[in-house]
Amino acid sequence: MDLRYGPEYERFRQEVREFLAETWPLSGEEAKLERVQQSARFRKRAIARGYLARAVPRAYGGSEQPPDVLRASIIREEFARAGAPLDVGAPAAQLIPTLVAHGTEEQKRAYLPGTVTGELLWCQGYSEPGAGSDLASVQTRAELVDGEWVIHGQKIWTSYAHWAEMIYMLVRTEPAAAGKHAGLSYLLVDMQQPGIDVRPLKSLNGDSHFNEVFFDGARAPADRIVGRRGQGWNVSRSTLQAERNAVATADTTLKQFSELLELAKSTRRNGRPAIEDPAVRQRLVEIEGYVTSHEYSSHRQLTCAARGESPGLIGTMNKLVGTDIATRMARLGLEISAEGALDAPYHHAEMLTGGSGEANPVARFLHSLSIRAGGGTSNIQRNIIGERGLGLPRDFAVQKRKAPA
Amino acid sequence: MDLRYGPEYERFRQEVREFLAETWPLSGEEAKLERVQQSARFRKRAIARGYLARAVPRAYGGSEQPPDVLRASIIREEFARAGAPLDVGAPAAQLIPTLVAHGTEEQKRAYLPGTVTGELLWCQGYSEPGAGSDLASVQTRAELVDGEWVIHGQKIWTSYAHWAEMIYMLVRTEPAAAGKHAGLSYLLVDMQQPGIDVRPLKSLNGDSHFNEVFFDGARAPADRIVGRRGQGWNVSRSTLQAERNAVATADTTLKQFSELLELAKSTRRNGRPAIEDPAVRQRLVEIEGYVTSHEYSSHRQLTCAARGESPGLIGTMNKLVGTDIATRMARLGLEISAEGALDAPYHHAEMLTGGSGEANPVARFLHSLSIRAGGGTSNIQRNIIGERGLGLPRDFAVQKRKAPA
Amino acid sequence: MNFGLSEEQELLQQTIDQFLANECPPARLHEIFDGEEALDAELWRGLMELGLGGLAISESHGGAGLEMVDLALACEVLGRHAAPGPYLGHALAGVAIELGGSDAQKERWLPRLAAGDALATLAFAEPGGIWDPSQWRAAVRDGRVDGVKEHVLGGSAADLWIVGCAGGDLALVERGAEGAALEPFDGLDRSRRLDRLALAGTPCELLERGAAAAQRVRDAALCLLSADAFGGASRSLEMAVEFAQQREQFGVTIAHFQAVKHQLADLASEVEPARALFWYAAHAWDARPEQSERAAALAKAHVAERFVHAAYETAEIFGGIGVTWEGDIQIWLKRALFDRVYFGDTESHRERAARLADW
Amino acid sequence: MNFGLSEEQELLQQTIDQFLANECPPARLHEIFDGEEALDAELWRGLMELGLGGLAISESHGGAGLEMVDLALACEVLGRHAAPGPYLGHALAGVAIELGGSDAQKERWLPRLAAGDALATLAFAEPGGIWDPSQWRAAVRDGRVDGVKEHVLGGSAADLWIVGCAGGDLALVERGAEGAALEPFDGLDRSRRLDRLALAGTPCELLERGAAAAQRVRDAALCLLSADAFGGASRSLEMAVEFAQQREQFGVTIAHFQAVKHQLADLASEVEPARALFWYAAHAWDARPEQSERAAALAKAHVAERFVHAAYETAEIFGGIGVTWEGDIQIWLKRALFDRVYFGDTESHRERAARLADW
Repeated sequence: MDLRYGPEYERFRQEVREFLAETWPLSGEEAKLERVQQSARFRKRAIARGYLARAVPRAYGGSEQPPDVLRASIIREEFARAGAPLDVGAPAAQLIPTLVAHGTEEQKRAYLPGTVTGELLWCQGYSEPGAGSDLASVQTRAELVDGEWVIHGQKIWTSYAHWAEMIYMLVRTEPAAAGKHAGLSYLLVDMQQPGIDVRPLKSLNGDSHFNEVFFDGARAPADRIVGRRGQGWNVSRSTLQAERNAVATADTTLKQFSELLELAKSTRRNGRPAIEDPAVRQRLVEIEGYVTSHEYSSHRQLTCAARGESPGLIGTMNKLVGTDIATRMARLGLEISAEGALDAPYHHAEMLTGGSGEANPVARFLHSLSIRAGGGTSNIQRNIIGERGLGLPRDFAVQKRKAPA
Repeated sequence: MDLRYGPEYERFRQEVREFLAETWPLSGEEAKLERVQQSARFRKRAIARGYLARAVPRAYGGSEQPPDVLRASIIREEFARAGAPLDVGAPAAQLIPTLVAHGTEEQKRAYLPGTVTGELLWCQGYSEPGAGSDLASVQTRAELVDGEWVIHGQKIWTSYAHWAEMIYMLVRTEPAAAGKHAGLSYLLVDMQQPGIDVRPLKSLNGDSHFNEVFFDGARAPADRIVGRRGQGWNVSRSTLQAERNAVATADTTLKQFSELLELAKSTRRNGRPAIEDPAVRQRLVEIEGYVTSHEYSSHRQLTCAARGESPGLIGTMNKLVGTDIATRMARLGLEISAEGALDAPYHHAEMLTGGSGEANPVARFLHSLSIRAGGGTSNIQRNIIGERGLGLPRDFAVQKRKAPA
Repeated sequence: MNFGLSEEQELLQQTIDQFLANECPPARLHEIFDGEEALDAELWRGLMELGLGGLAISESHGGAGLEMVDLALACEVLGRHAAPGPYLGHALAGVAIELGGSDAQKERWLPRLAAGDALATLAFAEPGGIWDPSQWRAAVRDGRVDGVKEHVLGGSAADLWIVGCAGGDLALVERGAEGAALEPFDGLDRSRRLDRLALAGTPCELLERGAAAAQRVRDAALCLLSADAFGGASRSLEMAVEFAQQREQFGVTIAHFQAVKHQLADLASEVEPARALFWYAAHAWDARPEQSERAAALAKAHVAERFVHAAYETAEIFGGIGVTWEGDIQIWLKRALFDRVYFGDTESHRERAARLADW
Repeated sequence: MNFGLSEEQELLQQTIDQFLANECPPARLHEIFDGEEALDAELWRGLMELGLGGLAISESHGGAGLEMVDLALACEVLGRHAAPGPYLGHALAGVAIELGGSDAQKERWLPRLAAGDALATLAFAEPGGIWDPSQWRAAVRDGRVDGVKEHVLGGSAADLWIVGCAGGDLALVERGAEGAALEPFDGLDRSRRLDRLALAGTPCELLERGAAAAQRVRDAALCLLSADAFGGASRSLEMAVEFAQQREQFGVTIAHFQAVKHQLADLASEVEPARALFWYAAHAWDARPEQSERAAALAKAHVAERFVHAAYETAEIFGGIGVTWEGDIQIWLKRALFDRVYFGDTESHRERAARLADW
């Protein structure tokens, strides 16, 4: 057992650091470019060195490196430390392996190079109103009319729809197919066209990071289907699978814990710092027990990934554990802030979803609900842990659904 | 809103107090009798005054009083204060209304008078091994042979079986009946006979307050069925219904809270009484919020009962709320006692189940599990609250059971 | 022994409930929540026309002469509907004048408060989270007051502020008085707007027995906040139950999922017993003064926690819509956070309750 | 970077697991738990024959020369099986002598401990819940020790006690030494028998560097207790899962009930992440001494709490059988309560962890 990376990897880390010192932040004229453009230029250079887009073939703009989770982890650590752009995040991150696995040669050449640098911005059209955790109950339909897909329907919780150029989405193309998983297709659609209307949804924190997207006769060429027509469910599942196999990190949790600690040190209660209150101390260390368990579990999973082993039970529970810790921290932050909860946190909210600024405990508390709601509710996570992790049987309700209607 | 009982009731309370002052404890020769005999003599006098067995007709040894929950409540309060025997408790308490409602004239005359005074001791034969919350899955069978019921099978969690004279039990008399609720009968059986073997079950606290009872050809006369043959399920349900309609009291909860408080005052931690630890104080008052909510809710229910109104939602949740509070208190007691948890609490356990002696926090903690396990698990309680209280649909699993097999 | 509501009390609740269902349905509530107005005058007028202004004001001064229990029952319904506006402050100002005012002060103000002709509110809190009358610092000298009061509910809409002063005194300060400056506070719960009130040499009039009344008024505030919180918590639970019975996933309503059913059952057992706790706190204020201070602290702490928990869990059951601004539950969740800390947070009241029991 | 087990470590765990599955199945465990014997000699001999006596003792003294991580992995398996006996005390005594003994002391004792020819244990606690070396009061003068030590694990079976003394010193006291009186303690967890050891003018020999070693030995104890607790917690979870898959109610196994499934999933997410926490604490003891004290306190507090929770929840899922003496889970539940307070309770270690971080 050794938490050090070993000499070979430490040399690699050094190499990454040197690259970053030279390359980021951009300088001169390039430093005046927009953030997206700066990131794209930087990513191209990092890809050329084999640091980013490691699983994407060179032919499509990637660096085509052999899998090495330790190198990947060092890259993540060092890039994060330098504040440099990492590989593009969700939702483009889920599209990339799907395109690599299921895209046509033309699709790969057309979309991957821009996607991996972040120049081509995507949003994801899976969720629909009323569907919630039941992702397969897609109502949005696409019909082939004169060699083009014509799309009608509505998507919701679509992050970045207001600035994305394209959307990858699930649409129902064979309404007659038996069972709700059948008859879906995975389609790539331009966002800038008359048949698409994007309406921002304001979060309870006052910021707008997701949208409703209305499709009323929007169009896409016939060859924009990824994978086979009617096989969209499996195509999208392979994406989710890739996502699930990604190594979880406890970075966010650790960052929030240090914020909470800072809050406890800087907030005065009864004439002394809150952190001197014995009740607060007990709760902080209690939470730290969860935080560090989560942190070291991510090292365990990294090791498993490096060895090509399954992480087992722990691999099913990252989401639930992470959100539960976030709620515990948010809850204690709320208590420490006391009267601060009367204050509007709305101007602090953006930084929780990518912006910068000081963490506000009330915004954090409200935002903890968004974390819980996103990417599968806690009950879905409990089903996954129970069924895949512990080998328990499926629910009756879901079994009922699976019976032919 | 008035928590006082009003002048009429205060006169009644005075009358009860005077009766108790004269009557309890017994004196002279009677004070030397065994506890059961003392209680029986006292109960006879209290019944004669209309204080006990109020719902049982005079013809069968009761006092046949009009329903009056406030008088009943005053009686309970004053008898408890004087340490005097109240109406017989479980399991005889559940038998009494069943016999009154469903018994034959002979059964009522034979059993009720001794039962209401506590001279005739009963145990209850409902649970069977492996049945758990599924009470209707009775396997113990009784066959009519030469005018007698011959019983084979096993009951479990039978409190007091080691000293009861009789058992009231559910047996399967019509094995061919469709559905597991059909074909059960409610039978009264003598415990002192060769075909019955009682084996005590030791609790995790080391005390023995329940038993396994094995029936191997035990016999009962044909006329010992209460209600109609094959209708035992409904007969036993009416008992449970009566139990559910009884007004819940928070007496036990209040008593345990005052013990917990005493523990916090008398236990030293870090050189001072535990109750001066800010974390302990916070938790104590948090628990007190639940305790007093429960207490005043019982006043609310008493008022509803006095008015003949349904208590609504709150009426479905007494068991769950009571056990959850008990677990909270047990848990804090455990923490306060710290190293005390290394000590064997086994010699303190009896007092938790009727004996006397000082409360031990570890015994209390272990016993809190028995409270949770007894009389329907928390999950069954949640089903009841969800379905009867909130009007939610039944589970699929249970629906499945109800479908014809 | 009668620990239940009278027919009159049930009718009172029904009347307010019906009024708010008609006049402040969620769509209207969102408008007010999002709007810039400090006070929705129409809704306020409606509440006053129902007679809510004088519920606990004596009949001789134009009120209904009811008790704290009745006021609490009214606040429960306001909490159910997350009713916007400074009712809490207005009702408590009436209580303060009833308890602490001279005959002249009562005659001058109570009939106007009861009729809704004047809007009054409390200015109790001082910077640093100071709610306790014994710690107030605003100084009165020669009929003028200097100090800063925070979190004044409906401060900018009020005609009269009851200002907590050093020594636990209470002073009347009228709108427009010299040296009184209001600054709107950008608050979390936009249904209950707060202002900061700075007073510099502002003319005021001390209540005759203000120092004796202030603690009682604080206890009354705790009773009413716990009532508001109970109303909000029980409505949150109802919203969750309604949603679960109507929302379908995997071909059935989610109420069919045992996990959801049990979450709702657990939530119900957290919330429903608390009803009796706020009743008791209000009843103790009316009839058991020796227990009132502690009962009010205990109830405020306990019920507000239940409200936060219920609103949070309900938002989670709602899923996506639960975390949007356009969803309803966000308004209740923010009301819960307000109730949790207004007039002092849970932890401070629990510590007070421990001290009051001599622990 | 390698935060996983080696093949040797997995084999070590499998070997102990197999041994205990054969030699200490639940029926045998109940016998020992209920029996009057202070030590089950056969089981002890078996563990010693496996080489557990010298796992962390250097090879030059007849041990396997492994690290704290390996010792912790062994203790995890012992906790899984709720293995009876004083292994914890024996292993820690070896650690104490390795760390603090002179060459002569090591040569005299370590080979015998490694081979299982002598049983050694720690006598650290003093009346009043005093576990911290800095607070010990047992006094050594002229090679004789006076004092009272409590909760000595396997005290009456041991040939050698390592006695904590004033100033944090450690003294060797041999069985049968003059003035040493043992009194069996009637303990909750009958799988780990405790004794009270009174010493009056008892001949002793100080470890050469005992004062330097004592805190490290305490930290080692916390690592091993957290390992034991993790083993117990994960076995509790397994028992609950097995039970749910086999127990039928209403015609299906209770694992079909979503409420049960979710309880198990929640329990799993409480327990499983803690594995990495006890690994880390043991690894820090071996390789990151500057973090070791705090990591050990944090792990002990956290994992022991998870064990109590897991055993309690499992007992509840078991229903009736969960609250009987003949059921298995009661033994694990009591082991959990032992682990929670042995070498100091959760609250005291959390407070230490806060202090050690300069909070």
